Amino acid sequence: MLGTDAFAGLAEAAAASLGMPHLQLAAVAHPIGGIDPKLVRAKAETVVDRVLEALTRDPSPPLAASVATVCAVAAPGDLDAFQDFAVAEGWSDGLPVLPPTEERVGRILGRLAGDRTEVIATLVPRQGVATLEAIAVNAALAGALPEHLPVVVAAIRALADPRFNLNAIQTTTHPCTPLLIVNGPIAARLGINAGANALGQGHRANAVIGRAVRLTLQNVGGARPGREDRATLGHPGKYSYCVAEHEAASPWAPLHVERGFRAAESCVTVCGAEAPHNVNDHGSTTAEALLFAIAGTAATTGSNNIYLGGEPLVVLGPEHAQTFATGGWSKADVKRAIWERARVRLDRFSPENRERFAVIDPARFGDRLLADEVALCASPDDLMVIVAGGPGKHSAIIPTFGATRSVTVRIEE
Amino acid sequence: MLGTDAFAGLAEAAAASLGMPHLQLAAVAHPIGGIDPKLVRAKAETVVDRVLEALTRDPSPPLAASVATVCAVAAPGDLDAFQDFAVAEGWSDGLPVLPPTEERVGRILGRLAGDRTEVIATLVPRQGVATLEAIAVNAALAGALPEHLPVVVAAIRALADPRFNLNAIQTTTHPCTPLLIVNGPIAARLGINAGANALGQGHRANAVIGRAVRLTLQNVGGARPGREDRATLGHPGKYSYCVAEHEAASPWAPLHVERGFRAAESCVTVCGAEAPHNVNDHGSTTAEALLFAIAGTAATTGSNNIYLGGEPLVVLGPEHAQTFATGGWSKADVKRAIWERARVRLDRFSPENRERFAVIDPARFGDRLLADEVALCASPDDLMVIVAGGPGKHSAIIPTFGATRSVTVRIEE
Amino acid sequence: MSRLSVLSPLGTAAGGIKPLARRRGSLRGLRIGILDNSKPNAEVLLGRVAELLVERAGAGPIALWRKPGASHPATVIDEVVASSDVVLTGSAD
Amino acid sequence: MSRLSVLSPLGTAAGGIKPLARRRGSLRGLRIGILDNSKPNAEVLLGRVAELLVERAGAGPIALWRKPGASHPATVIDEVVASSDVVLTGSAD
Repeated sequence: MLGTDAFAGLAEAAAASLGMPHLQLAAVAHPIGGIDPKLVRAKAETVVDRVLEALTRDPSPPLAASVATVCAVAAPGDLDAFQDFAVAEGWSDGLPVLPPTEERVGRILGRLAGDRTEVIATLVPRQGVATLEAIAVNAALAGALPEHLPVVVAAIRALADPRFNLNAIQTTTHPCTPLLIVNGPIAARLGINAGANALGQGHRANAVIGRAVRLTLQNVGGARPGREDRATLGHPGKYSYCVAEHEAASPWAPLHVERGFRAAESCVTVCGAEAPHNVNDHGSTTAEALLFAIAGTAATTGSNNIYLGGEPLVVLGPEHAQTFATGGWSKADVKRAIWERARVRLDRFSPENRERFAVIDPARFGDRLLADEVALCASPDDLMVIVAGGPGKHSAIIPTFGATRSVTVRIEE
Repeated sequence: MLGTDAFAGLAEAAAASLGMPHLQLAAVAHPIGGIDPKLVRAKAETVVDRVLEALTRDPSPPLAASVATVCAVAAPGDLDAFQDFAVAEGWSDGLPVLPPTEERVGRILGRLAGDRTEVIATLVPRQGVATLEAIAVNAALAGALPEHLPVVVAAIRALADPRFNLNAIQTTTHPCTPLLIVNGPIAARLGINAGANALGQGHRANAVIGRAVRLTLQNVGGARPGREDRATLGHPGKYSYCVAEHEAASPWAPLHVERGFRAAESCVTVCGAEAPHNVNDHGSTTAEALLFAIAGTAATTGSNNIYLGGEPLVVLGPEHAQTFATGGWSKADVKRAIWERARVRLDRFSPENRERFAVIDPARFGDRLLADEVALCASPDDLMVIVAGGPGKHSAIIPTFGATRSVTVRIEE
Repeated sequence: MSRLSVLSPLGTAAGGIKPLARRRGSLRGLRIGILDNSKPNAEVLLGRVAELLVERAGAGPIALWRKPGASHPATVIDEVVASSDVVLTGSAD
Repeated sequence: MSRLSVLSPLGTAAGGIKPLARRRGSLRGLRIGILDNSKPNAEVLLGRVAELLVERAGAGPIALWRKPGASHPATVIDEVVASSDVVLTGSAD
């Protein structure tokens, strides 16, 4: 296995998680991409002896893998000292955590305590076993309450669906993290904010549910920032990223109903998402006019969607949604119109990127004129549209990782 | 004073903070903007009697304003019950907070304890008095350590600079919050992350410094989400948004040196910032080529900068920065080239927005052809460029609120 | 349950109560100033209210000022005050 | 200082240790498979290393497969394994 020194930790973690911690890595100096191919060929010279050795000499047998269990650990009783401990152990995201004592974890598990060893998912890259108990320990750290656990568990189940491609989301250099979209009656019951500042702070349910999922991914899944989690820059949604759809303010069927669930069912949808890109439009008063600002925010040359497809998310503020509805537009009309307008001319991409994606995706980038346009994703149906937010004339475009599909699951209570 | 019912709370808070809680508000049904002017004229009919009364009858004299001091409050001793209490009091952002006991606040103040009543700033919209002690109480809630306090205090000082326009940032519907950029030796000393996942989670210094500033703005400044803080959607940087410039990985002078400070001085810069918009470019190997993806991410019709100017921020990942440096480009070259390329044709704006901004900013939007282009801000010098992040081929564009200037101040230790 | 003494993070709010101008019993003949906050349609609402005050209460004449942008403080306050008996303005959207 | 018993949030990691294929002492005449992860320049590095193994250790022939994208699992693993004695591949950037 070849790689660069900057990514050696991730490569070793990936090999170990596949049961091959003794697979040998031959590393060249970072980077390989973005430099002249001549320099890359020179780097091959620096590593060939190492490759030759790895291929001709049996490695030492590894020690038995150290297996962590949900075991009790002695920690400082003082609250400030406990923060230092949690940071040193790598359990924290840097913000205060609450001690996951047996008693607090038991309270969060509630009537599920008897099923605490039930396996909800196995989380990559570490192949960590997300039992109900392991999830509840992370929920306890995050500050979650017992009623939040079913949403967190459903989200973990959704993240492990192969369509989500969790391994890529956990380890990519791209700035993405699961955004949780909650639909159905549970949102109001738990006070999950769908209104003003819905993507910001101030509501405990959003804050602790999103954070419990992130800490589970970091601790059980083994995506430690700067180690297996290779994000170049990341984004602040990696602390917590959870929103409810504002179903009452939406003129259309909510997301989970679009996907075949009943309105009265509660569901969570996970998307491997960038931070929101704002759409400011105070001036437009018709659906046609509003398209300009939305399409002109979605059609960029920097998001992964335009290169790799996937499902970009449009979060319409209730007033913008109402402008479409007043014009008589269905949600499908909105998706098609945005898809038709959110396009980038080929001459807005660098020659190297045009050449690269003509190979990877010839249908969209190959054999075309420079004045031809590329749509922001493969089809109008791939666009996701939800309604959220408070008063005001703002919406948001949330690009995704591209090589991922959102997954909706029912929340079992 | 006229307004809409959705914004009545903000209008009343603004009047109260100016010492006029008895100024009367005449409210029409939300919204006024984004609808047919004929409907707006009809709304005038619904409110004229109320206006007439307010202008011809003296209001009752108000009660003496209730003045909150940094006073001791009895709170639950149990840690979980304390979380409920902090949420109910509106002190929290929804994530766990640590109890601001006299002892913990005293420890954070350290040798500044004797100056605890020193006024650092008066924070709008509440006209809250940010003494050293009040800031330290919020730092204690946020989980900050004594060594973090000087950065938080410097940021609060910067936010109160009139150029920052804090009242607008605190109360706007736009999704923005102060991003803190830390420069100088203090960043490494405190472990403020400038490397991999620099805008994400995982480093205590970034997490708690950014959060201490946000809680101070919310609690002392009185920007309560959904009340005075009118963000339609907000963004997750409102939990915490703090980064260090990766000076060692930058080919150029760091931000504070650009602004006249010595490299050995430690500074914090505050910007009223959106969440980051990713720039993915794995393919381009030259400075010229890299411009395509950066300019094509920055030039949108949804950000406030293109309408209102201000200082959009470009965060170059170290590998992208190196690509510019290898081409021999200075930071000024990068700014000018991005500014020349990051443009939007006038026909990409809706007719209403073209008409509106032709009045507000005739130099950029007025009397021009539809094929003419508008630059993303007023001049190349208004672009901010810093270097941050770990390995990988990603950078970020961070649009700002527009009607705000970033402010850099020295951190006094 | 045990109690803990903590410090309030709210601090102190500055400023006292300012007196408002005395109202006159009628608007007849009073000069109406409009300070448009430059939000979309603000001028429409404020202008129409002023027209109605002229029609119904005999107020007038009407004069209009505009803030340079909704997010900036008005720079013309002194001029507005000197030239008006009553002022209509707007807050937020 | 008082101690508190807490539960570890790490849980258990699945899976044991798998044996690796026995190495042969020399690469002479062995078929080299390249599995390109489709990251930029990955094929350049892997291809050059393979050429050097041919030059220096008498290995060969060389065959190339490509993953559909860096972020997707390879679908050709069985074919690569059947057609190669040793395989070079890359991880991450």
